[in-house]
Amino acid sequence: MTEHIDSAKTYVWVFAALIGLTVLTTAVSFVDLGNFSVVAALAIAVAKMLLVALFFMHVRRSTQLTRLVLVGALVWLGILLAMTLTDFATRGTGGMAGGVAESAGGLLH
Amino acid sequence: MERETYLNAGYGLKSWLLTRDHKRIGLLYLFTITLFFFIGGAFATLIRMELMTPQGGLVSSETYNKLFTMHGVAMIFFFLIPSIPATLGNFFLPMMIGARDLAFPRINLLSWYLLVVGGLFALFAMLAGGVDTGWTFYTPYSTTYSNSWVIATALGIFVAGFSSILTGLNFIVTVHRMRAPGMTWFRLPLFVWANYATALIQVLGTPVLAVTIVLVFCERVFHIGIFDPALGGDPVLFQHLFWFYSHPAVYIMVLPAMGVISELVSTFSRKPVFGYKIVAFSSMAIAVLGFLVWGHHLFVSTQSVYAGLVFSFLSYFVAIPSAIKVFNWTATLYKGSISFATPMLYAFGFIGLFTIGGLTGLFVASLGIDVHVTDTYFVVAHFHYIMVGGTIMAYLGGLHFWWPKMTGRMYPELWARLSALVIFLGFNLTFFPQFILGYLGMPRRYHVYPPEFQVLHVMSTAGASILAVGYLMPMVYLIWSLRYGKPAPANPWGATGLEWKTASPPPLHNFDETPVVEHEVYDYSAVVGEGI
Amino acid sequence: MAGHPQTETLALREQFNTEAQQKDAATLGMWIFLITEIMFFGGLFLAYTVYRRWYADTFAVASSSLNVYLGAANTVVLLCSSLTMVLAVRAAQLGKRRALVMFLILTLVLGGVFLGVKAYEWNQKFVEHHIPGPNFHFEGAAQQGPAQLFFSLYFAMTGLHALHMVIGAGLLLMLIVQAGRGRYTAAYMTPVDVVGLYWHFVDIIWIFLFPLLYLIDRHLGR
Amino acid sequence: MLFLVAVATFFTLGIFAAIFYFAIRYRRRSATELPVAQHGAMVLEIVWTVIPFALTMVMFGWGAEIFLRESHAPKDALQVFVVAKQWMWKLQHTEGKREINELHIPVGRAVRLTMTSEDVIHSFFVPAFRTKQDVVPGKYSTTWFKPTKAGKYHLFCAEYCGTRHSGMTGWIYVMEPQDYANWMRGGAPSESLADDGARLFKELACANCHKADNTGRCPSLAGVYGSTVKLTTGETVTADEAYIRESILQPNAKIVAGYPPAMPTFQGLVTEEGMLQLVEYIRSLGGKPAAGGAH
Repeated sequence: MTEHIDSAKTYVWVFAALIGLTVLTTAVSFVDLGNFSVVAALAIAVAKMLLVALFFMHVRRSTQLTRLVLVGALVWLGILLAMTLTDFATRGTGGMAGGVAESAGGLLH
Repeated sequence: MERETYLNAGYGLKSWLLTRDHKRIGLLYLFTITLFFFIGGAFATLIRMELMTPQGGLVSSETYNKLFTMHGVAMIFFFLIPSIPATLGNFFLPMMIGARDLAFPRINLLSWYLLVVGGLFALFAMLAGGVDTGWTFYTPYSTTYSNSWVIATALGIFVAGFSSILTGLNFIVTVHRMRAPGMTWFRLPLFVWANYATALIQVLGTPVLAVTIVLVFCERVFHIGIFDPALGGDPVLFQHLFWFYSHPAVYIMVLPAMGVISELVSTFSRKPVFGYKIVAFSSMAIAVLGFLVWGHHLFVSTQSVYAGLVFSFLSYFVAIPSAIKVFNWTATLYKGSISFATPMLYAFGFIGLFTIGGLTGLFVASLGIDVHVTDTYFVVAHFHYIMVGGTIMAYLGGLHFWWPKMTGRMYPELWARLSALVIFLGFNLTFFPQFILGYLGMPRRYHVYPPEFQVLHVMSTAGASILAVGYLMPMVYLIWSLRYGKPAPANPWGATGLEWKTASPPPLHNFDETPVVEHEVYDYSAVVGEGI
Repeated sequence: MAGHPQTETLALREQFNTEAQQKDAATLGMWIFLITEIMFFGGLFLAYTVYRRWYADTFAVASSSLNVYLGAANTVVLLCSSLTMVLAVRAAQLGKRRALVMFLILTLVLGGVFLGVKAYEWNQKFVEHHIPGPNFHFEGAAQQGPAQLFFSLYFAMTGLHALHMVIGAGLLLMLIVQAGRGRYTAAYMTPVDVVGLYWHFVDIIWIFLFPLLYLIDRHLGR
Repeated sequence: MLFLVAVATFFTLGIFAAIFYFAIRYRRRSATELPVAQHGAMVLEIVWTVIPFALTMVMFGWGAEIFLRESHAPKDALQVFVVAKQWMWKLQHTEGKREINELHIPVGRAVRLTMTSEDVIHSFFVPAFRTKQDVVPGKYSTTWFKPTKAGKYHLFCAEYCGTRHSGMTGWIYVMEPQDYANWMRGGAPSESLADDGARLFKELACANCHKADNTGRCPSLAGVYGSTVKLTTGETVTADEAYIRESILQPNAKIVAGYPPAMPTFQGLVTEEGMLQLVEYIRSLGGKPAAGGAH
């Protein structure tokens, strides 16, 4: 198995992109984009993750299996979040168990 | 001169405690989980004795609560989860794919040590005064109100969780990278498929349990509020996190059992498993779908109605691959050459009990019925049918099946058949009445109960005493066989797996030559005439 | 016994047939370990998502009390360490021992800087009574409970991340010693490769923690 | 239920019968016999995938239908408030009658429970009514039932709640309407729940700001219950039990549009029982019924 060795220049370019995105995401956070600011922050984070994974972690040149592992993990993370939110996002709608709104706080102390 | 085997390749404590041989580690696990099985069994005995009378005279309610908690913790985390994968899987998975060892032998040893350390934490908690939260550790009881050894127990489970993760990791890499030449994916025995699917669950699910335990720990020690309603936290979030692991954990326990049954049914009917690929894929389907259904533990927990509908709907999907397996096993028997050797008796027992356990699962998955039966003895009976009737039957079946290979000795067949029968009868007498109890409204985790439930409780206790005898019998005669059993041939059952191609007990590196696989899986024409 | 070496050499362990097989297994093993890490942090991300939805305003106010410039600077430090790490892997691939040692030391130093800044930030929280517990007090928020939830999640997430950094630093130290002894060659540098994967992964976790904790809704909080 | 039992029994017996029949019919007759290998049959696989799946979908639909029906209480339901704590049930009728570990209700009328817990999670379980609902600290959960036969029925706590979990039981007395009316009149005269709430409302000086004629600094509470309230954020919420509770404990979380965030928190000043009384008082001031998922 021969390995492809990336040039140092590639890495430095990727690094520069990562720094650029960091500056961008910090700057954007000061601008009021409404709900879109969450989307922007997460989209930039995903872009940075892809850069690190594809170049620094060599997913770009890795086997199909490694990619499957990575995608699988993200899908499972999605299951954890999405399926739990089927509960949390729909409380307070459609009936009595839902009458249990997310009333916060209590009187324990 | 004696042949060199993995058993006589080294003597002394050090050769065992520092071994990297997957076979020896498998035996270390066997020893450890047997210990925990009998500890958990002792708690169960006390529980059943206590429940003979409705007014609860034998132990105090505080003690009773600790008993069922520690029964659950010992049995689930330190017996059932490591049971088949870490003993039989550890021993036979590398052999079945024709490898010399797992991919990471040192990590394999580490995971045994982690189980032991976790077990010691749990034992410490038990001896120091016990823990009374239920094995489910529901907040805020576990984080704020319980005055028992929650942290020590939780730490034990946390550490044991990493043992489970590392075993899963090792299995996945081993199956991917260590197969012998010619051992294609569709020549893998179904036991390997099942353990592979299990390993996926271990790797994907257990970390969520780990982080949940970290949060419970922080909540209890620092009062950080994540699950505390007083600070705006939600106790139901804990239940989501907990069951995200703990429902798939049921499949960690039962999938390897299904793998064992596939081997047994095929070997003792001398036929390939009917619908091999379907059975293999159904294991994978269970591993995936098993992650989508955890909310069915939360139907009455104030989860939203919509989420209840979604989780109930998906729960029925996971029933299908299980049903497919049962149908395929039954079809395998058709026109087979069926032997009634002990492992096959256990396999019959498994199929019967698993069928009942699985079908009652349809009851609890149904929203309308679950409201009535959840948190009652119906649920208790249901999961004991799956875990005890299913997993332990398969575990014992597999242990008998592979015992000659592991030890080089045959067990006494007559005693073994008798024990299989006793266990089957004792099990049904113990747990079938509990379905009725639950339907009548007997809540679980009750120390005292209304007198009208007593008759069924006494039946259950009577069954449990028979069951206890049934479990002690193999313990005795298997140990007896180590010294007095007949020497076992390489392939006593006429089975087809690679593990039977090598001597009993196997040599240190499993095979004298790396095997090359030329036959399809379960090709009995290649082994005709072998076996006794 | 044919088919495998009788004694283990450093490079090839007895259960493997070829070095390629061994390297593949180690890499796959590390990737699968990283899956478990994703799921581990996933539980925290879930708790964060749930409570942020419930207490969006309080979270915004609490988030704004964090020092965004320190957070951004630390992100840059960590990205630098990822660069030096990947250059270390490259040096190992090329068999350049001195460059390998140098880049590993640089990575370690940058990791140390990150942890130092983190420790400074935590100390600030301590001074400001933003540590969850009985003495918690956050002036900016009407709801003390949810404000405490934010800081609980902040400490849980950054704390576990820092723990991973410490473990990573330990691994780097081990690599530096071994590399100094000339243990790694262009043909055998799997440990460097695998630790590299781990280090980049810890970087990725921070790439998400930074916006989630420091940035989202910053404009609302002022 | 019967359908499920029938399906389960059918499959259990079917599988058992098939195993027994095959095991005996095809038992091994010689040590060397080799049966013909059969590798599977796709048609068969599809059949035994599709049929069980169809059956389970029937089960799902039917169970879901019951569940949905159970999640909406009728509008005319009697209101009972329940506070659970280790290890007792405290129940209070709207008329003010209090009970501990006992609940008296008339036959033939729907009863809606609004429940909360003072400490850990409990679960209100009456096997005879096929009803069970967890009672969770920090929030209200609700359930309802309609007894059809007079008698005395078990009440259990079904969610493990600590040392005396199994002692947290009680009785539901379902009475003929006349007996119920007598029972309600008997005993010490009690103020209605709303009256209790009114007294508390005065004691806590709520009326200083929440003036009935809407001249106070805060919105009048008449007619608020069940109505849709517009917030400063532009969002709207339904003023149900949970919203009222939240507004008392965390007044600044959701502020009504047009009003300043002037209200102090009453966290720690109102017990769970007091909270239910206040909610009932506000409900008694009129407004649309929010009962039973009228959202």
